[in-house]
Amino acid sequence: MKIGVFIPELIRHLFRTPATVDYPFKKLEVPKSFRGSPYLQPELCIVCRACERDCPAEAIEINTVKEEEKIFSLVIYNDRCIHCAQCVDSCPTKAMQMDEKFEISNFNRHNLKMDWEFVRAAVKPKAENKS
Amino acid sequence: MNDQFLIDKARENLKEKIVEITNPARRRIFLEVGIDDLLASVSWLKNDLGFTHLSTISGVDLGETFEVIYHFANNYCCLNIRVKIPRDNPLLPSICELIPGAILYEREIKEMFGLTVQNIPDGRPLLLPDDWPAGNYPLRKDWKYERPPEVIPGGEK
Amino acid sequence: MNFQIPIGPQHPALKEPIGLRITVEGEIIRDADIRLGYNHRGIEKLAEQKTWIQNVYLTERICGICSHSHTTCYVQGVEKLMELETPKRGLYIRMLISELERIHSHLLWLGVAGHEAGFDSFFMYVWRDREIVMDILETISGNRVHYAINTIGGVRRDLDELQVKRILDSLEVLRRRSQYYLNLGTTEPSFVARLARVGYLSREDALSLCAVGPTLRASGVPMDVRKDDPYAAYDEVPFEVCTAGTCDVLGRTVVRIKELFQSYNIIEYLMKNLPTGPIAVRAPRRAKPNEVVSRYEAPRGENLHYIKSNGSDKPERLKVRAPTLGNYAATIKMLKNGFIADVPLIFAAIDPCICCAERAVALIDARTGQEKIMSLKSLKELSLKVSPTTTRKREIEWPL
Amino acid sequence: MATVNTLIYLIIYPGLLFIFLYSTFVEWYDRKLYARLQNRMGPTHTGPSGLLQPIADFFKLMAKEDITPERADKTMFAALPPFGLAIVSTAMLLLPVWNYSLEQSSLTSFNGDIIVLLYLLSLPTFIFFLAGWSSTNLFSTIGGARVLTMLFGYEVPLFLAVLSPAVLADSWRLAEIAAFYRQQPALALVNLLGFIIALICVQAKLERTPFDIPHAETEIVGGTFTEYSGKKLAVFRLMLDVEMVVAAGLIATVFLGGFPGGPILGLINFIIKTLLVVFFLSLIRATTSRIRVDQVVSFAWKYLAPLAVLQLLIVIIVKGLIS
Repeated sequence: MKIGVFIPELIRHLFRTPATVDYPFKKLEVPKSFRGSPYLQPELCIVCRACERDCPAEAIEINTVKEEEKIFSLVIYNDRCIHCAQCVDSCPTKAMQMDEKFEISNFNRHNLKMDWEFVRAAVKPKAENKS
Repeated sequence: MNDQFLIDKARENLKEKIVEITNPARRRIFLEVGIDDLLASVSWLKNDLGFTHLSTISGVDLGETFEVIYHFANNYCCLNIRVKIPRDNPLLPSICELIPGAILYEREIKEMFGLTVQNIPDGRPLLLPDDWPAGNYPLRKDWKYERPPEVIPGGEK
Repeated sequence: MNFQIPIGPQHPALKEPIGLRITVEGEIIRDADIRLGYNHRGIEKLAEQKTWIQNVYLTERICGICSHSHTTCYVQGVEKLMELETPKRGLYIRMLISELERIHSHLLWLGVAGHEAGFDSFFMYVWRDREIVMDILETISGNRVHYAINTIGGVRRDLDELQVKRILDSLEVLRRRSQYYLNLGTTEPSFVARLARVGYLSREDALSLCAVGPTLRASGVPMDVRKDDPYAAYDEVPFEVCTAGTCDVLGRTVVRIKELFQSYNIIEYLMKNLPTGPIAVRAPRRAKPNEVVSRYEAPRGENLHYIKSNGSDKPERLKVRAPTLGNYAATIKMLKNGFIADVPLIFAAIDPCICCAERAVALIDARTGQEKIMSLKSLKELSLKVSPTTTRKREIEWPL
Repeated sequence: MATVNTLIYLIIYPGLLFIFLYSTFVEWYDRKLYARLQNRMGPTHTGPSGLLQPIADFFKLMAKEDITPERADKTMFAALPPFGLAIVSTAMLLLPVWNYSLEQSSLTSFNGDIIVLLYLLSLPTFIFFLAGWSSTNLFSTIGGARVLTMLFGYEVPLFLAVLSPAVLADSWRLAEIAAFYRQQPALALVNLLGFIIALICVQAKLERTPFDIPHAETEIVGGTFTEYSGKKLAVFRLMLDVEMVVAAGLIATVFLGGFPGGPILGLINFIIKTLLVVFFLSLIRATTSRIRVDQVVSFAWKYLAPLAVLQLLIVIIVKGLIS
């Protein structure tokens, strides 16, 4: 046991820049592969409903707007989303992607809803994702 | 110690008490005994083989019967004792005499499946609220929970 | 004279709700009682209504600190049920994350132990260095807490050369810092005075009360699932099981810091022997009727999942036994005859993860049995209502 | 003129206004230093470098809802915070800052004022105890009991440590003690042990780590202050700050030679010396972890009290040698 064993470390840090960041004014960089919120690239979506089926939080909803014109709508409820990126993995055409936003808090949950209305794409699913 | 040794030991000591013994994977043994032989089997396991660590007690609702599995572990193996108890007479002896650490698991299983654990040292509710209605056992298959419609505070749909 | 103190469900020493009712005589604890359920979320029931792949993310949300433990435990079991052969590289990355998680969890615990003992500087320094691990985890998996790296049949993200180099570099810093904390934590007189001979749990009690993890190992029982029942590729990796014989909170601290060094060695080995190849195999949507017991050594101890399938795309039963639940019985034993001042430390020494140990259904009115959700307004009215029977009579007597 | 002077003493300097501003400044200094020792930033945004943060905190608390528990002794509960603040502010007036002359004793500087000051510094402890007790909260009650238990530990060593320089200086008047050590600075070194003991005891009196046992948040929630909120808590916090200034001032007077040099130079002296003492107090706070109440008592009686007696012995021997 030694008395004051911590003092040298403390004094040393007195003259160093703090490790904390002045957050809302200075921000740290988000890594490249950060999982933010999901978004849809509607031109790629073939409406296979894999994302809707696999989403653990039931945050994705695909509705048929006009069956004959192949118009569908996809809603992402970001208030329910748990940012697991399973939809990105499930998507055979890479139509689902994650952005890098992390400050998405909002006073109203409805503002977090994102929806797209689009015509079903005719892209074929890539082979490597299928097997 | 290996799986075969344990199985042989079990066959030798418990003899006709064993209903079924399986070894589905390495270091995993499932031993099924009758409900009356449970205490004897646990005491054999503890005293002869030195299994003192009870990992947990799981219950499964199989419809007509309840299956209760005691997961024991030692430095080599995970040995699971399975008992089946009828749904209309769900009585289970307490093993707290032998394994004092079993108390929380027994209280949990008592609450969740509505089993009557005989001679349990402390039978108060553990997880469910004090005002939980009697006769509701959440983990039974016939207990269905209907999700209430989502209410978003302060928001209009 | 005896009186009872409620520690929790809301208390500054507890980061999550749990009810501890402590009977004290002056400053000495005579009896303790535990009440769970404030954080019960019915995950076991919910798991029966979700598909295998959805349950990966559900099990991840059992706990925030050991999120990877629960998914790995679950995914391992499901892989056995589906008879999948996970690729080696996938297993190695899975082990890497689990060891990184162990490091971040133990460092977090060390900081919390410092905070509970009122040693805030120690807390700040340890947590600052924990950020290194958090940053690595973020770059690998894309998130700081819920890594979501596991999927049935492997892992979801691969490592590149740059990340491997970064991990190896930061290991050096972490080793140096951990050595410093080991020295500091065991020599600073006021800190040692709070830790040593507090929360005594003998070897026999630890065994009979089925304690797990560092609590058990600090009582001198070398039990570690990674060694006893190797999962993933732990049988290929050299490491030691750390124990301590002091049976007190100081012993638990030392065991955790020593485990940090073992984790650094494991990570170094993993990174230097990283096999090439695919990281995952494709999983089917259904599993044949079977049952499996999956064990995993979480930072807090043995984690056990019992999974039963019935041939559909949903599990028949998923039983989760988190390590903290196994340690509660031992905690009550440790608390007895201690001081009130030691409650937070003893309780923190098992590294309680309350949301792990519990898995609410809904607020159900006792008299009518009907569910209702109380509005904020009615709660406010209730709280403002003064009971007509309250008197100003003093009931508390001199506690000394 | 004397009346105006007295009014200035009481209200502006070193009276209430100065106390309020300086104690909030010391709180800022303590917080900032503590943060930087821990490699954090500390208060940053209110005012330059967060200087106004303690004042902002004070006014924010003043504006908050003030709740009195149903079962509490309401008169006592409400009276204690202003009473405590009045006591420590009175104690502040006794510090020989500017309001004294060495030749002539006055209301604020007289023979025996060191005893009065120590007595006034003991009273806040009882205020804390009564605050805890009158809240009738379980945690407050335990906190109150702990306050008193600790008092038995540190009070005797503190008295011995502070009075031994007085013995050497052969005076019971703060101004004279300070003047004595200014004339013979070498003799101040004799009291080094006493200085360390006094620092530790003052730390205990101010209930800061490692002696923050009465309001140890992880153990007994807020201790004595559990039920206090709003204005009352704000006053209590201010009271603790003022107590810190007074205690630091007392140590600086007795061990570091006081604050000579009239209004301006005296003020600079006062600020430098009290900040030095507060620096040591912050360092102790950052270096240690909280200890248990039984450990406080045993530590105080096993180590502090014998060392304080030893200090007294040294002082008596030295006094014999020089006379």
